[in-house]
Amino acid sequence: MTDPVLRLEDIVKTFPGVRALDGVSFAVMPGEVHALMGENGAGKSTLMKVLGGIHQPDGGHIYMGDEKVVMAGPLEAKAKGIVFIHQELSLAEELSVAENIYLGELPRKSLGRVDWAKLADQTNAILKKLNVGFDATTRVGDLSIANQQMVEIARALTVDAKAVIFDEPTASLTDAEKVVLFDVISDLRASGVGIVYISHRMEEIFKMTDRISILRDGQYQGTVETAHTDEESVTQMMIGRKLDLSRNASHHELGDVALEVRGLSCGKLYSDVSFEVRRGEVVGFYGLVGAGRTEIAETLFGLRDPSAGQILLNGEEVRIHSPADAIARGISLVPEDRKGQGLVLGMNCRDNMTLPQIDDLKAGPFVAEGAEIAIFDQYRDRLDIRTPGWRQQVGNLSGGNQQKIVIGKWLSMHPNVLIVDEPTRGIDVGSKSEIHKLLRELAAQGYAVMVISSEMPEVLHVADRIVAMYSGKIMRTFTSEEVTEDNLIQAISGITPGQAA
Amino acid sequence: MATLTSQKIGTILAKQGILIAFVAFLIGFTIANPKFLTPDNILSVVRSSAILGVMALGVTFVVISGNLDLSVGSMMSFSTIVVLDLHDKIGPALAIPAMFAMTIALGALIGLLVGYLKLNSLIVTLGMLSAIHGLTLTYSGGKNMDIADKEGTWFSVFGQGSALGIPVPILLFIALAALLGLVLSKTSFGRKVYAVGGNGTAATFSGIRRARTVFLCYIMSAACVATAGLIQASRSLGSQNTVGQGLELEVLAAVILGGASLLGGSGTIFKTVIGVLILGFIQNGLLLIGLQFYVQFVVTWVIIILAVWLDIAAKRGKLWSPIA
Amino acid sequence: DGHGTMKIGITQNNVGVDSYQTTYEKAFIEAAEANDKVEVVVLDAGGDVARQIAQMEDLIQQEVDAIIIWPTNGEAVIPAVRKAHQADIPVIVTNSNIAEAGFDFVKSFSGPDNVTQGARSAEIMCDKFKDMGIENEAQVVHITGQPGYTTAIERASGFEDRLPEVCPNVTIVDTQPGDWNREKSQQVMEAFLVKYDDIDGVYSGDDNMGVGALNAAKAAGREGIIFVGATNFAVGYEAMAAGEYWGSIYQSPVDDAKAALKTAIDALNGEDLPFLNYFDTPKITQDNMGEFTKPVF
Amino acid sequence: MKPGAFSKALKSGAIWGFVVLELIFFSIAGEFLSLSDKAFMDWENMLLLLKQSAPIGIIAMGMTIVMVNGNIDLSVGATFAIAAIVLLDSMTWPIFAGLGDWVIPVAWVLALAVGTALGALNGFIVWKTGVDAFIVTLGAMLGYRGIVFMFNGEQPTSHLNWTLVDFAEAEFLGLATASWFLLAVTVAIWFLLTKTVHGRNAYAIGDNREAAVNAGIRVGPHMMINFAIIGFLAALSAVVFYSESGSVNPNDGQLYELWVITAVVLGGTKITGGAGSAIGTFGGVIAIQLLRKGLGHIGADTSTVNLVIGLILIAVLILDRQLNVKGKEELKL
Ligand SMILES: Nc1ncnc2c1ncn2[C@@H]1O[C@H](COP(=O)(O)OP(=O)(O)OP(=O)(O)O)[C@@H](O)[C@H]1O
Ligand SMILES: Nc1ncnc2c1ncn2[C@@H]1O[C@H](COP(=O)(O)OP(=O)(O)OP(=O)(O)O)[C@@H](O)[C@H]1O
Ligand SMILES: [Mg+2]
Ligand SMILES: [Mg+2]
Repeated sequence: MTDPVLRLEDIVKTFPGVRALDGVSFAVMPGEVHALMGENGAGKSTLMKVLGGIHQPDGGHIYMGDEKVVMAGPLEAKAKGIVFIHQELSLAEELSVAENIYLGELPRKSLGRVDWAKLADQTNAILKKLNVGFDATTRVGDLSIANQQMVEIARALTVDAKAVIFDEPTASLTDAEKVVLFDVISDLRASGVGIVYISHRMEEIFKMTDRISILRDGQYQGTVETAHTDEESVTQMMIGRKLDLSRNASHHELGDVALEVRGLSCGKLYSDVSFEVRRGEVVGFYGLVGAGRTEIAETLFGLRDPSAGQILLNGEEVRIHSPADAIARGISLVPEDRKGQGLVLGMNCRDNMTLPQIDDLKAGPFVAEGAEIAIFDQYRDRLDIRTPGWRQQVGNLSGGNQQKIVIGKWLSMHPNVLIVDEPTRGIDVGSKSEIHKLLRELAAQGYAVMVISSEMPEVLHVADRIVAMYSGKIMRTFTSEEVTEDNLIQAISGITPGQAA
Repeated sequence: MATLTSQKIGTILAKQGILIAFVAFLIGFTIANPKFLTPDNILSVVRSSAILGVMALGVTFVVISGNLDLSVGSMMSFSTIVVLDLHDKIGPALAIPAMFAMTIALGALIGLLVGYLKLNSLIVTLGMLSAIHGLTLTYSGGKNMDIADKEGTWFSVFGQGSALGIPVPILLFIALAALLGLVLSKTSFGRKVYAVGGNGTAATFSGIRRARTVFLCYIMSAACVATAGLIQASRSLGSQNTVGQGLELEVLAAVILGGASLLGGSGTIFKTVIGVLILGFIQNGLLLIGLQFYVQFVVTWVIIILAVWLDIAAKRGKLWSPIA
Repeated sequence: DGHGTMKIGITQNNVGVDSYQTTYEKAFIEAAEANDKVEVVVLDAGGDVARQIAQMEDLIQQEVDAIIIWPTNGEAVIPAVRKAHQADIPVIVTNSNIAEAGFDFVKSFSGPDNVTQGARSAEIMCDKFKDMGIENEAQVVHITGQPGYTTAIERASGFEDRLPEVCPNVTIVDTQPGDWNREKSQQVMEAFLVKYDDIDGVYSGDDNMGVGALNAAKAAGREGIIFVGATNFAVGYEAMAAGEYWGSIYQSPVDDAKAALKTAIDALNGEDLPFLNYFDTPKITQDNMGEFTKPVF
Repeated sequence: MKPGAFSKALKSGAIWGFVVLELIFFSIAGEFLSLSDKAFMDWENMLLLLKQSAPIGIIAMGMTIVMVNGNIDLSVGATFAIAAIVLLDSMTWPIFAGLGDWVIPVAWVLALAVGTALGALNGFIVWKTGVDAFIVTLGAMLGYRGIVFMFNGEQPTSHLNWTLVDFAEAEFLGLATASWFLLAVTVAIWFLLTKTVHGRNAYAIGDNREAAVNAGIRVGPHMMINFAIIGFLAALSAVVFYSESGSVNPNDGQLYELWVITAVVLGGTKITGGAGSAIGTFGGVIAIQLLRKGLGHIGADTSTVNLVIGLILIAVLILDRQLNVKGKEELKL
């Protein structure tokens, strides 16, 4: 047996009030794809940040080969051949794709000049491999989130890495880019690089990885060979119980049309979009990058002015000028970018959760803090949010728990129309099925729910009907009876069906 | 258990770093000159800090909402000149509300530009600094403004009067601080200010009317400035056009000393008050020690950096910055 | 300019900063308007040397007939004054003089003698102490103008040099700047009052600051302090009338401005001018204030 | 042309459009209001404009890189004054007595070294303490000013060296010495920002500091270098200016920071960092100087000048905003 490229031994890391890692050991072999799994807040990202030199451990050691090393900072980790693809995008939006990919190591000429020619050549070579639709000079801020994620991934290919860490790389990718990512990983594996792969998506884990290590509440639970285990037992190790993954087939009576959209257009973003959502119904929106689903949601939420078409709520035409307007009319939107749009990271959990209804929670002239805490407690329990208490700053929560705060925030508004955009991005399996169940329940209670998702299993799982979009247009609307993976892919691929193969 | 208490002490230190620094200064100055901590001196420092302090209260709102207000100094000159001028023309009872209305109108203009038109607040208020100065000069014709009958007006009560042995400026400062402290920490408006400053986009996505919130912050700032102008005018019953010149940076320094981040989203009224007092006591303390004014400059430099540094060092639990 | 009109440019020090300078600017413009042989370009350097030098260059470029300068810095403007001189434009210095190195390039100086003013203030104070019989023990605090201003510097040195000559046993216990600002001066005085139990006299670089100091003393209930200032402002005059403020130096910005304009016109008319055109700035105290009209600023 | 390239050009062109507007306005208004028989747009006058832009302009170039970097420097005015004092005073030091006019380059180097060191000190504090640059330099603005006063009390520091004055007043190819320095510094900073690795990293740090840290850029030293650059340029500005004027008041350079920042922001540099250009800053500097000059040309009085400059600043921002509206599709935030 070969030696591991990388070994972590008894790593301990505490934050004020949280023991994030409690004596975790972990090793990666060359040419191995090693999955790291655990619930939201289990400590996966923290472990990798220790490895990447971003956090200093309070105890334990790191070995590369036989050598004991100290990762004093990201620079040092990089110099030792560790490439870290972060869970959160880590990009300079004003700079070009090429400059971002080679951030920190731009090729130099005399006088400290950037060697632009070399930079463009190297970048284009990588982009070609990644088969993306943008080029080296594109401004990163102009890319969609999915494409920005691809820029992050491209960084793995810039250096001769010994180990590459992917922290939830697929959370914002659609299927087409995932295929490319998996190709990249296969190439890296073939050249003997050790890979750490963090994801909450079981199908990827079982498709891609060789071994799986599992964390629970900062404690190491063990490592298993992927080939010798199954989803159920991995889940059991992660959450300590079995999970009921059966489709919630409860079909309830649909009510009146709550939301109807007729011929809605917004410039070049999408055009002539018509659909309706009834009370008690979950409508899924599925499509590729840039299909325009987010923009429809933003229009319904008063964040964009439509250039044509009508929006009808309960059969009555409305003009929605602002999110405040939308909220007053009973619309809620769980946005796709939790850090940018969903949360005030410097604020505590409770304040974030009650933000949209703060004007209604009154005790005399003041905010009714008791009522706020009650709301927070209710949704913390319901969504299983892991936090030391409501006073914790949201910025200190793990990615998945942050997402749950956003969902809780909008559920607590009891909307008539609930729009969720990528609701389970970065959410662990246990909570994910919890959220799916919740969405179904909400529908059963008479909410009209729109689910925008780039995960096919998700839309198939929760939606009563699925709207397939391609490039700003609705291609087809499926009922749950007629939809299959194949015809869905056909529909969202528009005129290039080969791409998603 | 031991670790728990030491951790607790650590958090307390982190939260109150600025307060501790303040107490340290007080002790230091008292040792240097025992007159420093006499009731007379304390009252005199707090009273002369009251003008700066009242302005800082309003600017705290602006800064928490993620903006700056560099126009407060020249706006204060404006309100002082205006109220003194109107005092003799229409009498104090009308002059005061008229001055408040005019000052708040200026604040509304800034609020419109920064809030609704989303212009950069640094430049807008820099422009207003200059424009309001021009306005004041035009209004007064460049002359000092003095009340004709200084003995016979009740107008002097805001700056010179006292109740229960406490000067009115101090009472006004305390009352406003208490009121605005409650507004900021306990009302939904205050919560919105923090949200808008912390992440304006997320606040908008949460249905908060960001422009309106910013607008209201500037209105509050202008109202505070008008109050400061009132105290100022009443204190000396006469004034020159430049009375508030340069105060904008002192106000900002006080707010920052109190730990408000210029990025927005953090800060409290209580800490701003501490920041104001620190500045006031440093100036006074150094004067009492008898240092030249320029030595005061240097000392203030060191103290500002030390105080803010210790404050954030306590928060991050490390003295040295993690910047590589 | 064959039509007989004279184009005269002026670059002032810092007009917005106090009412002396603003009144000066107004009086200057009025005097020029009253004279239809004269057209003026009125500029303000805002206290910034670089801007003043740029304004000198602009005036030279605009080919004015004469330039009046109120220097922000008596030395730094010399090369710019030399440029005007080389362009055959006569330069008149107003209010505070430039350094000797530049005298060759200047036609004439018109203004008050600030050193003498400081000295006169010292004399006023000393005389009063002698009247009171405390000339051997009196303690004085000194509040100066904006640091760096020539006027502030000259008055301060005039005062501090003269006082020991006339009252050798009076001590100046402390000096701090009041920045020409009434409020600032009031704060400085408040601290002085805490620090020193015995203050007999306050000299401030102008009456505006003097009144600030007076306000502080009144608020603290300290009586019997002799306040002496300079540049008699209306507030100072009133305080004198009320018997709270002892004396000052009578200096009118209107006279200052008119004198500067007249000097420039005389120079252009080719008249013989003394190099130093001081206009008189007499002492004014509670005793003789009846001889003076109340200042307009 | 790539999509967005046109609007981008329009955006960076906003300040130049404004410069042209000013020229037209003052030319026409000058015809009616000015005493001068000379046109505002006289060639000589424009050359003078360039020269007069130098003191603010040279510092503004340094401010551009510091602000692109995501920082700000409020202490430049005081650094400017300290460097001036060192320049003028060192020429009189007895140890240099034997040097004759060779003392001039020595004094220059000393002044530049001191400016660089003061800038670096700010940078070092920002780096090591993690205190925000706004606060560090707000403090330094006071502290450095205090040092200026400590040097010579309230007295100006003067040394008129006519050789030096003649050099500073000299013209080469029709341009004054100061203009050459301004142009050279502009080109140097443009080169630094657009062509070098250091410059590109400056954008990256200003845009997303955490990402830069994650990418292994040594953010601390990088920022310190930029503060040293602005310190150097503040000193250079002083060196160029005081060579010609020979005396420094202790409060010289006050408010320069505000003018400089205004010029930089007018020139399109983002106050939050990550975007900006030397050429834009150059436009901003010219626009401000033109405004001052033009208002003088048409004889506006002090209160009007203050009022107009303030309102124009705001007007330019509004104009810039209008040019940048992406259209109705834009997300309403
Ligand atoms: N900077 C920090 N300060 C305080 N607590 C932190 C900090 N970073 C992480 N934590 C806490 O450490 C724990 C582990 O977080 P981590 O981000 O490693 O989880 P994760 O396993 O990556 O979860 P997810 O799947 O949601 O990304 C969480 O409880 C989190 O709240
Ligand atoms: N190929 C592309 N190149 C550059 N920008 C793109 C491209 N495709 C889309 N965009 C930008 O991305 C945004 C839409 O992408 P986005 O991925 O959010 O759409 P979506 O249909 O909502 O997809 P999803 O919600 O699954 O992410 C638009 O603002 C568009 O300008
Ligand atoms: Mg994570
Ligand atoms: Mg989307």
